[in-house]
Amino acid sequence: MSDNGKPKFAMYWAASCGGCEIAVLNINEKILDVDANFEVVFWPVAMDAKYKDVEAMPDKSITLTLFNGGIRNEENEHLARLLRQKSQILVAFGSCATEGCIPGLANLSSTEQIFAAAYDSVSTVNPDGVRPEYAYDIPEGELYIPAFYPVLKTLDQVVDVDYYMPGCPPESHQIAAVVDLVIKALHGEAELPPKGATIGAGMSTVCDECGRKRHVKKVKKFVRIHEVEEIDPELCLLEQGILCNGPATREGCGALCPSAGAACIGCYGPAQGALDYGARLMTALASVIDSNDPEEIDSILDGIVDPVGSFYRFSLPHSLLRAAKPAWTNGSR
Amino acid sequence: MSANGNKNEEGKERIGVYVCHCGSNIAGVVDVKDVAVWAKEEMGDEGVVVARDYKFMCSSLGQELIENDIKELGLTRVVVAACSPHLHEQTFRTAAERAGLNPYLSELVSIREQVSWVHTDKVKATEKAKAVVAGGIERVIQNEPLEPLRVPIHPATLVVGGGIAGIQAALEIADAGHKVYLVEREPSIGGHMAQFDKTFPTLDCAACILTPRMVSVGEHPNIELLTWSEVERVEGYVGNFSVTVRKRPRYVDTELCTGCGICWEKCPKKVIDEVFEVGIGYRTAVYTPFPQAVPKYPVIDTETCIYFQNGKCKACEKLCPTGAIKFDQEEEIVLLEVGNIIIATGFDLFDARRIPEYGYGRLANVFTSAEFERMCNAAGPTDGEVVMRDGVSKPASVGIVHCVGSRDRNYNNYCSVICCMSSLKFAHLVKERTGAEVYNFYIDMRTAYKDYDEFYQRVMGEGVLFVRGRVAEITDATRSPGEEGKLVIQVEDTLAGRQRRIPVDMAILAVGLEPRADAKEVAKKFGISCSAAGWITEKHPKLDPVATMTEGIFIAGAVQGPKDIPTSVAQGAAAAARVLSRISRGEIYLEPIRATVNAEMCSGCRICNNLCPFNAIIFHEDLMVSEINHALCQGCGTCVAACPAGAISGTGFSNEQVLSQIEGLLEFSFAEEPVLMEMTPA
Amino acid sequence: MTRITIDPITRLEGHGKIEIFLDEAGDVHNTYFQIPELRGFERFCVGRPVEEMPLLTNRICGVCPEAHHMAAAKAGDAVYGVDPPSAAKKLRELLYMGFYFTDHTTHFYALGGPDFVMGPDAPVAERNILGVIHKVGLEIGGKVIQARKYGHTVVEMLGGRKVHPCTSIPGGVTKGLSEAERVDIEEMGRWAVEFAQFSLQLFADIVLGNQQYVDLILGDIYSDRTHYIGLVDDNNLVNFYDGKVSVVDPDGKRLGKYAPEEYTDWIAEHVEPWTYLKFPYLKQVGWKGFVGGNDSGVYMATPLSRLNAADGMATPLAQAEYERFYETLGGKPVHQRLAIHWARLIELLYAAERWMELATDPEITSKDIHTVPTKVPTEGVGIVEAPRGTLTHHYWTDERGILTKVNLIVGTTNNYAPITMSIKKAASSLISAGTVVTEGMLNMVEMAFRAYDPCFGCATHSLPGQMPLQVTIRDADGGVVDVLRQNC
Amino acid sequence: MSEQFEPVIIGFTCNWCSYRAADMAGTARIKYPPNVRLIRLMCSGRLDPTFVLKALSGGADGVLITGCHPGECHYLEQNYKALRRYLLLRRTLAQMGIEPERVKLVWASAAEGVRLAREIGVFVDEVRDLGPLRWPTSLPAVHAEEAKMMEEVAA
Repeated sequence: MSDNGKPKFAMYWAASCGGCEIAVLNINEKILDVDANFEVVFWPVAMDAKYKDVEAMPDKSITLTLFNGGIRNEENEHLARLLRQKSQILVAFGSCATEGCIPGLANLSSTEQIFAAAYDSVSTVNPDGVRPEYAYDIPEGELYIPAFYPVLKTLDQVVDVDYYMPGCPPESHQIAAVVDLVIKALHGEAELPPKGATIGAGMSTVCDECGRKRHVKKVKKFVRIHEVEEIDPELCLLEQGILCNGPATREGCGALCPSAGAACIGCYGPAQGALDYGARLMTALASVIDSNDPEEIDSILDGIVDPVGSFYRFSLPHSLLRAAKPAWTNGSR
Repeated sequence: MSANGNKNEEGKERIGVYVCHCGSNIAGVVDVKDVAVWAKEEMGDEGVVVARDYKFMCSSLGQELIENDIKELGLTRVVVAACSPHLHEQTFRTAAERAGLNPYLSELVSIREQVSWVHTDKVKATEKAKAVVAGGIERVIQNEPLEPLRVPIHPATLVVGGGIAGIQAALEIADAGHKVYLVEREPSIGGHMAQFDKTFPTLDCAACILTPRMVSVGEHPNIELLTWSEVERVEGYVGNFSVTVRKRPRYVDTELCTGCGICWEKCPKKVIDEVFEVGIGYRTAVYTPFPQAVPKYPVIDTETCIYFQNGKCKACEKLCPTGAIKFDQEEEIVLLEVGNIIIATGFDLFDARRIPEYGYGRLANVFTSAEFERMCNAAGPTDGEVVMRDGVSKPASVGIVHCVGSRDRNYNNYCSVICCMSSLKFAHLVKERTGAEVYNFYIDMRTAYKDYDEFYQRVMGEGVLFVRGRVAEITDATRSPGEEGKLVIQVEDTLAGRQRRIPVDMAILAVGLEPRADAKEVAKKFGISCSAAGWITEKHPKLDPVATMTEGIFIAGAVQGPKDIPTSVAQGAAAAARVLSRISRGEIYLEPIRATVNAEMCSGCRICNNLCPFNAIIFHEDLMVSEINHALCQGCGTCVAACPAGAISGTGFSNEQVLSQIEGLLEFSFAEEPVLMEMTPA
Repeated sequence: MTRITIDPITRLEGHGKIEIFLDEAGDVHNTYFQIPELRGFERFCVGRPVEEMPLLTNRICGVCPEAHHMAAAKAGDAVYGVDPPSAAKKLRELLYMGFYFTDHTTHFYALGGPDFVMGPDAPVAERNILGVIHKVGLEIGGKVIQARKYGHTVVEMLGGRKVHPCTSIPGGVTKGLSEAERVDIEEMGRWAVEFAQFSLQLFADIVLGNQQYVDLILGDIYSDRTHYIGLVDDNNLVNFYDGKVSVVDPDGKRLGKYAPEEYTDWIAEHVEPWTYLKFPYLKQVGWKGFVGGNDSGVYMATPLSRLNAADGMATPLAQAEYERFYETLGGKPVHQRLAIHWARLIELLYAAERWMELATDPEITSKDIHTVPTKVPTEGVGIVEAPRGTLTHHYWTDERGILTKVNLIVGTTNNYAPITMSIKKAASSLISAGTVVTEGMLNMVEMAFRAYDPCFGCATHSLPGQMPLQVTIRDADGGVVDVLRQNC
Repeated sequence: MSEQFEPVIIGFTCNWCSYRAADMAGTARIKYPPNVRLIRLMCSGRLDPTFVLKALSGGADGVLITGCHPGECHYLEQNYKALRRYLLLRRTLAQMGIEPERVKLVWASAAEGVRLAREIGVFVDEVRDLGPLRWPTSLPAVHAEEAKMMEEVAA
C-alpha cells in the first residue's frame, strides 16, 4: 500500500450490526476530513484492502483503529489481537466493543438453547434436528465454520484498550468531535485524554442533557410505556412511572430517546467509574420506591417485568457477573 | 475501574500490620504468629513492609511499637488486627497521630470478637483471621487522610417540656450561667407531678418539693419561659439549631397581670377540667390550672368563654384591676437560636376505657390512678377526701388493680415501672383516710430501688391485703347477697390457686404509662427516632441513655420510657451535664464520615433528594445539581449507595474501600479445589 | 481436488465465506457459501417485554434497523390485536421512506455502485465510496452525502435517532410531527425526488451507456430463473410498509398472495450443517436444492423481486421508470441479477415520491398517534419489505406481553439460496480449466451476490463477525499452489 | 466434592446494630461457623447492590445483609432503602440463574448477639445445601478453560 506519509486509519467490526459504520458515514462532510487527514488502510465495510498488508505492517504503524463489535468467536479475538499489535491507538468503539450491547444478552443462554431457538423454529423443516457443525464432511472435503465462545466478551476482556467510545451507535457529532480532537492532537494542537479514558461522552448521565422537568422522586407504580394513556411531554418519564435508564446512563447522546417520548434504554453504558451499570440502576430505582412495606414493595416491583433485560440490556458482558449461569455452564448443568 | 491495587501513583503504600495476642484471648485460638508471618510474606505485593505480633497491642508498649515503625520505616498505612473498633479504634488512631500519621490512615480489624471468641477450629479461625487482615490491608490502601469536622456550639439551650425532668435540666443549665428557653404546652409548668398529693416512698407532699423548683424556674434570669406554646419547626444542626415556637394567645397581658385571681373568681363560666383535674373537678373559662401555677398568669379558654362564644360577658375585663385582659391578643411566632436541645415531653396515661371488662366509665366507682391522685390532693376537687362517685359516702372496701394496660400482650408488653409503688401509696392513703379494707391485685410486686421495698413491708404491716393474680373482670353483676350493691372483682388467686370474687365499694385502676400520642410527629420534627411504641430511642441503652442518635439533641425523663420521679430528675440533670460540657468546650468534633456530591457528575436527576431523613440534601434549581450540607449529613451513606451516576462519594466508607475489602476478604475463597464450570466449545 | 476459499466477501454488511471446489480438470465442481455466525436473537429476546422488540431487534442490523423497528412494531400491534391510529401508521411509513431513501442511496453509491462506477477490475484501493467520489466529482459526492443526510434527518425527526429509532410502540408511536418539522420534511422531499431522478440518469449514463456493462447485465453469467416475492398493496402495487406478500413463479405467474399470519403456509426453512444461516423456500413447491426453475422452491426477495412480483409502482414517476425498465430488459419477469441495481434506483424514486405524498398529507400532523392496547396479548406476526427482502417477525407472549417464543425470517436470508446459486454460476463461468484466478475475477464473483446487497449483519441475527477473504488454490494432492487474499 | 463443602459468605453489617450484635456475640463467647466474613458499613442503607454482585462474582457463595429492625434505624428509615434494594436485587439474581436464597437480609439489633449468631448458623447451612456458587469470573481457571477451548476450536 502506498505510503503517503499520512497517519493511517483503520476501522474493524467484530460481532456487530454495522450501525457503528453507518454512524461514521453519518458524520457526513467530516468523512472528507478523515480522507484528507488519514490514509484509510483498512475498513471492510467501505473499501477493499488486503489482509496480508495489515499483517505485513510494522507494529504500531496504524495511528488510529476504531474497533466495533463484541468478541463472539476466536476469529474476532484473533483480529482484536492483530489490530492491537498494529495500532498505536485502539479505541473500543460503540456499545458492543465497550459493553457487549444487545447481542450480549446471549450471555443469558446456553449455546444449545440458542441453536434450538434458531434451528427448531416453527418455520424450519428440520426433522433430524440438524445443527451447524464446526467441522463437517462434504463430498468434496471438509468445511469449517468458526465455533463461537459460550460467553460473548468485550474488547477489553481480550486485549488492552486505549480509549472507550460508548453508544449504540456513538452519536455522529461525538464521532466528529473525536475525529477533530485526534487530528488536532496529530498536529500538536491538542492533548489526548489519559489512556483508558472514555471519549465522545460526558461525565454525567442522560438526565443532565434531558429537558424534562423533574422533582423529588417517589415511585408508587411502574407502568409500561404502551399502557400510558397520554405521556406528559414535559415531565420526567420516571416520575410518570415509566422505567427510564437515563439517571444511570452516561450522557453524550443528547437525551434523544426521552426527547422523542421514549424511555432511555441505556445504550451509552454506565457513568464514569461505575463498576456495574445494572447495580447503579437497581439501587437508584429501588431507593425511590415509595413504600416501606415488603408486600407493597414487591407489588410495585412487579411493575418491572424484566429486571435483567432492563438493567443489563447493553452491558451484561461487561457487568460483574458477565453472564448468567446457563451460558457459563453451557447448559450442561 | 478496578477497586484494588492502590491509588498512590508514586508507588505502593508502606503498610505495617500488627496482630494482637490479647493475652490468650486471640492467641488461644488464632495462630497469631502465622498470621503475622503470612501478612509479611504473602501481602508484600500489596505493600506490607512490616508485620508483627504482640501480646497486647493496646498497651502503651504495643502502641509505641506502631509509633516507632511509622517513624523509622516511614509507614503510610497501619492495620491492627485485634479487638472491635468500637473498643480501640480511637486508641490506635491516636497512636498513629502521635507518630505524625493521619489517624484515618490506620485500620482496626476485629479478630477477637469476630474470630477467636466465636470460633473453635484453630485452622479455620486462623484462615479467617488472615482473610480479615487481608480485607483490612486492601481497605486501608484506599483510606484517605481526613480531618474531623469542627462545629461551634451556640451557648443557649432549648428545653421542651416543663415537667420535673425538664425543670431540673433547665435549672442546672441556667444555674451554670447559660441561657435556657423552656417550652411548655400547658398554661403552667409542673407536669404530672403537680397533680400528685404525696410521692412514694417518702410520702412527702409533691407540691412542697415541686413548687419551689417551679418558682425558681419562673424567676430565673437565665430562663425564658414559654408556656401555652409548642415547637413548630426545628432547622439547622448541632451547635446551631434555629427553632420556631408557636405561642398561643393567653388573652392576658402578662406585663400588666399580677395574678391576683379576681378574674377567675368572678368568671361566671364553670367547666369540667379534663386536663389537670382529669375530669373530676371544675375550672372557670379564664383559669390557671392550679393555685401554684408558674407562671401565675391565667389563660382564657376560647372554647368555653362566653364572650368568645357569643360576644357578651367580658366580666373579667371589667373587673381586672390592671386592665390586663386583652381579647384581641394574637398568637405569636417566636424564633429561637440554640446550640442544643433537651426533649422532656413526658408520657400519657393508658386510657382505662380500652379494657371494657374493668368497667371504667361504665361502673361509677371504678376510678383511675390519676383520678385518685387528684382526690387525695388537699387542693383537689374533694379537698383530699377519699369518697365515692357520689362525692359523699366513704368506701368501706377498696380494690387496687395493678398493671392496667401494662405487661399485657393485648396492650403494652412493657412494665410501666411506677404502678406498683403508686398502688402501694394509694393503699396507704386509703387506709390512712378511710380505714377501709384494701386489696392490691398484682402480678409481681416490683419494688426495686432505695427504700421502696421497705415501703412495701410497711404497707403490708398496715393490714393491706395482697392478691397475686391478674384481675379478669370488675362487675356489678352479683351472684350472692354479700355482693349486693358492690363491685365484684373476679380474679384468679395464683398463690391460693383458685378463682376468687372479691366485693368492694371502690376500685382503683393503676393505669400504665404510654408514649405521648404525638410522640412520632415530635420525633420526626426533631429528627430523632423512637421505638415502634413511641418511646424515643436513646443513643445507647446503657452508656448513653440521655443522648439521641442525632447530635445536639438530648432526652430526659419518661419520654425515653416509663420512669419514676428520682430517675427523671437524675436524667434531667444528666442531660444538662452533657449540654454544659459542650457549651464549655465551645465547639465539638464530629467524625468526618460525610457524603459529597461531585457537581460535574451530578445530573440533577433528584433520585437522592428524598433519601435523607436529616434533610442534608439540597437541590439547586438554577444549577440543576444536588448538594449535601456536611453539618446536617450524618454519614449513613444511603445517598452514596443510591446515586445512579456515582456522583456522590462518602468518606470513611468509599466504594473503593468497601470493594477492596471484599476482594481482601475473598482471598481465601478457594482453600479447597475450585469447582470448574464446564466450558465446551459450541 | 482444488479448493478455493473466498472469505469474507467485502463491502456487504455482515459476513460470508465462499468455498469453491475445482475438479481434476480445474473446472468448478461445486461451491459452498457459508455464513459463519449466529447471534441468537430468537433465543435471548425470550423473556423480554414485547414493547421492547422494536428497540432490541433494531440491533440485529445497524444498516436497516428501521426495517426491524417497523416489523417489530407491527408484530407488537398484532400481539395486542390493536390497530394504531391512521396518523401513527403514516408517521411510521414516512420514517420508513426516509430510511429507504438513505439505504438505497448508500448501497448504490457506496456498496454496489463502485463495481460499475469504477469498473469491476479497477484497482482495489479505488473500489470504494471515496473512489466513487473522486471519479464522479466532489459535487456529486456532496449530493450523495446530502441525500443520506436528508434521509437520516427524516428518520431522526420521526424515530428520535438517526440510527436505531425508538418511537414505535404497540398501538402507535410516541412522537408526533409538528407543522414546522413537516415543512422541513416536505422541502427535503422535493430535493429527494430530484436526487432520485438524477441517480437514475447517472445509471443510464454510466451503466446503460456502457455496452460492456449492458452485456454484463444481460449476459447469462448473472441470471437465474427463480420464484420472486414482494409486498404489495390492494392494487398489487409495490409497498414497503404494509400489505400482502405476492408470490410469482419464474414465468411471472402469480401463485398467490399471503397475509403476515399466513406466512408459515408459504415459507419454510431448510438447515445445512455447514452454515449457520438457514435456506428459506416456498413450502408448497418444496426444497429441491440449489436449483432454479418452476419445480424448485428457491425464491428471491430483492428490489427486482418486488418489481417482478408486483403489477407496478404506486407513484407516477416511479411507474414510468418501471415501464421503461421492463421495456429495456425485455419484459417480465427479469431474471438478471445485476438488474437489481437498476430496480433499486426505481424504488429510490418511489420512496422519494411517497415521502412527498405523506409529507403533504393533512393528517400527518395529527396528535392522535397512539391507541392504548386493551386486549390480552397472545401471538402476532409483522411483515415489512426490508430493502434486502421481505422481513417477517413472529412473536408469542404470555398474558403480560412477555415473549415466550420468537421467529424471524430476515431480508437477506430469503436470498441465501439464490445467492449461493449465483455464486456457483458466476464461478463456473469465470473459473475454468487453466484459468488463473485474478483479483478482478474474484470481484466479478463477488459482484454476483453484491447485487443482492446482502446484509449478513441482518441474516446472522441468529451471530456476527468478519472473516478474511482468501482464495487458496490447491493441486489435486491438496498442496498449495497459490494463495490470493482479498481484504481483511 | 468429597468432603463437606464449606461455603464462603460475606456479611454486611450496620455499625449501630448488627456489628455491635456481632461484638456482643463475641463478648458472650457464642459460637458460630467461621464461614462468614463481616464488613462494617455505617448503615444498611449504604449497601450498594454492587457490593453484593462484587462478592458473588468474586467467589462468595452467599451474602448476608444485616441491619436495624424496621423502625429502629439509627438513621431513622434508611434500613427500608436496604430492604427495597434487596427485594429488587433478588429478582435480578434469579434471572441470572443465581438462587435468590444465596442473598439474605436479617434484622438484628445491637442487643441480639445470640440471634445474629443463630441466623449466621442457619444461613451457612442454607448456603451449604445450595452448594458452591464459585462464579466463573472469580476463577483464574475460567480463562484457562476458555483459552483451552479457543485452542481446540482454532486447531
